[in-house]
Amino acid sequence: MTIIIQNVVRLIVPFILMFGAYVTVYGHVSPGGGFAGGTILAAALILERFVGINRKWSLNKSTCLKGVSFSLVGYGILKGIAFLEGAMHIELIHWPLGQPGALFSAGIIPLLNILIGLVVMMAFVLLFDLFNEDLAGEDH
Amino acid sequence: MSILLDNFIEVGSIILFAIGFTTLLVHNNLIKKIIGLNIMDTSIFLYFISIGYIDEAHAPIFKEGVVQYVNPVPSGLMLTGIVVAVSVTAFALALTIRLHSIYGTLELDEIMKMREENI
Amino acid sequence: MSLISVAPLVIILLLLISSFVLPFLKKPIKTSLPILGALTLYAWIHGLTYLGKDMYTIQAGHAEPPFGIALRVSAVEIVIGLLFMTVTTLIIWFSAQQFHREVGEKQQKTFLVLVHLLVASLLGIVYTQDLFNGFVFIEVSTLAACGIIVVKNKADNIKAAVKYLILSSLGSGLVLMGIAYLYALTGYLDMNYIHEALVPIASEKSRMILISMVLFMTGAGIKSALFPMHIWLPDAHTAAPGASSALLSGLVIKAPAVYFLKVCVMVYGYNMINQTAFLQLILLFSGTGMIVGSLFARTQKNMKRMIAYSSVAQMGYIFFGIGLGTPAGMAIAVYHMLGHGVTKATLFLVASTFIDKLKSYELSSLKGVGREMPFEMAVFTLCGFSMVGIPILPGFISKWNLALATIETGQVWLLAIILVSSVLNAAYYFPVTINGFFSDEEGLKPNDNHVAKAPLAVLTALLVLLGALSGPILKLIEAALT
Amino acid sequence: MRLTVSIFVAVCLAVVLLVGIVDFPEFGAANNPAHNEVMEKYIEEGVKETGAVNLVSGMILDYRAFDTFIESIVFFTAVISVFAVLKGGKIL
Repeated sequence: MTIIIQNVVRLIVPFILMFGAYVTVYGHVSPGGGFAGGTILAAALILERFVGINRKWSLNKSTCLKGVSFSLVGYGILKGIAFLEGAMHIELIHWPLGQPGALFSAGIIPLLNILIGLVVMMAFVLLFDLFNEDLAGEDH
Repeated sequence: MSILLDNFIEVGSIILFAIGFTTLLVHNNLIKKIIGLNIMDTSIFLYFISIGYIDEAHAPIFKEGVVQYVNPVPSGLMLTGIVVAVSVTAFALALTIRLHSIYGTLELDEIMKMREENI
Repeated sequence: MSLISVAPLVIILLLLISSFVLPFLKKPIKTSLPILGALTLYAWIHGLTYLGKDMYTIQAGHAEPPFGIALRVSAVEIVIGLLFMTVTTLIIWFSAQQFHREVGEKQQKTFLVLVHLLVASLLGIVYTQDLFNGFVFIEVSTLAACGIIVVKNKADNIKAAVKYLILSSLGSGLVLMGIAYLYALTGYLDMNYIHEALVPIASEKSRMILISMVLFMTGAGIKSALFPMHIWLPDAHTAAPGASSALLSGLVIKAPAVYFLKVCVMVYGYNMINQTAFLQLILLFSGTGMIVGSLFARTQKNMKRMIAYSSVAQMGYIFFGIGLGTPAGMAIAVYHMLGHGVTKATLFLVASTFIDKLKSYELSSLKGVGREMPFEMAVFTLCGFSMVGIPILPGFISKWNLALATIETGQVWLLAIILVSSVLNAAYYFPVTINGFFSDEEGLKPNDNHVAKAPLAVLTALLVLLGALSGPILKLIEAALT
Repeated sequence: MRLTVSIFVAVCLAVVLLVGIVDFPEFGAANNPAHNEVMEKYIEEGVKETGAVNLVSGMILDYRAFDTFIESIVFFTAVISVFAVLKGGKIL
């Protein structure tokens, strides 16, 4: 890739990441949510990979798989408790709902949105890496 | 006849569904099959979301003073549907990559004809 | 609600959560097998406590239906859930001892993760009361089933998986379209509420309802290998490793059939399905499947392929029971799923043992094998007897009751199909047994004698038990379906 | 030949699905059967019960959370299955 593209991408990727984070974190007060935000985050990271920028902190496959799994474990435990509470008609943990419209409101919904965002982002990046590696291996 | 024009989104999505279904069944190229699959899925999403539409209603984001909102249920369900379609597409593409690296072609009828020994 | 009553939800959640952790363990089988065993025990405790009691719902989350999602627990779900848990545990126990031959040591981890996901999703399909939730579970099960087919990673497996994936995506598209039609008509997704909303408008909107029925039938039929849509099944079952084919044939193709049965009974209800030509369509497809599947099986040379085509014929029996449109017919469909699930899983495990020991796929290589491996051949024979319909075994019970239910509906000529199919079953299972035990030819010698016998023995015991307890089981299921 | 077959199949399927069109609810009408008490509860009590202003977010993460949980598992299943295909069945 030419240096122009690389520099432009270097410049805009942080903004895309910030936008993705915004969409994820504000999923309960504005249009968006974990799935949309995670896709935007993944798009930014895949864009970097496309133009051949290797940052030190860029996610490798093992980190991605760990991220996906442990986000899902967290999600499963958080929501599993809620499911069981509903099924057994008891209340174990009370999550404060807060003022509707504020960032810290709506109980665990923002937390779940962040976890879903992480799952979606890392799963997409992982899929891209796997495909990319396999296709690159075929050419040589 | 007028119902065909009034419900034009449903009619359009059913036609798209038929196109996708046929692409999936009749084409031999795997990539074209996957495209057909996606057309079919998208047409169902379109159909589902058109069920939830209400004329002159607002998007389902709570705002003071708004009375009529669009039905949020189809939107939520189709979010799930889209994720499922993406995952199936990813897996189908992975299989396509493997098939291409084994057989060197994407035409399904040629692949089915080839015996494993001949490779 | 006690901790026992919510067992189905807990089992599904624990299976899913454990599958996220398995990829990071050194010896996943040492964790997976105890988890599966413990959960099976839990399922049995729940089943024995609630079998015969009234049906109840478990709501996942604080909102009750129609606002939230609920799992439905009645005799049908309990028995099918027990079948799934028990057979999976036994299959994993069996294959744990020969992973290095069948799947490969390195692929073991992937295989176990996918099995956990698969079983959880199958249980979800069976238990759920929400149409859309069932669809999502069906998608997970499709992806996981494709995963366990390709885990061996040979060219044949990839080919079979592509065929399966494309056809079953088509099927899920059709199911989703059916859900969309029903949602447009009623505005609910919970099965009971859809039924209540459909009854008043049944005659007014009959066309749309009939189309949705056909969409559900085609979609579930593709996934359950109903006859003209079965073309993916023989390839997939033959190419997959032994444990995977046992899972696929014993469990995976049953779950969409249960979903379809629940849609028929709970969403449309007996009145509505009996008023349309829809049942005749199912009877036509399943009747053809029963005969043609057996005919195809008769001509096969490959052991696994023969058993796979036999599955096509047996799925015909299940859909035939649904197609009768009476509680008795539906109950026999469920009972046949139990019998066939256990039998087919055992047959595939035994067949994979033969293939492994004799290093040959051919049916002809089984000649004289009964003298070298008497236990395996005896298990194979017993399962074959059950398929053919020798009394006391489950196969006989379901055929007998199917015939009775057919006479009850007044379509006596359909008996001919059951008879012809049984004779054809005998025509391809008996020669294997006779050759195995009584052939004078010296067969291939097995290369070593180490086989996991205990799981096979448990499966066979289950099979005999199912036949012996058929009366109460059928009564329980029928009571739940009326 | 292939073109003829494909057009024929497409037309047949579209006609079969469109036979039901006379039964379709009117597009965009507020009194369609799909807009029933379920939707009203989500809209009227959603903000109060879940605290989320985005009603869709509130619905999928609270009322129908079981669906959404399984939905994120679809991703995990796809990732593991892709490992099975492309990495010869080995994870990492």
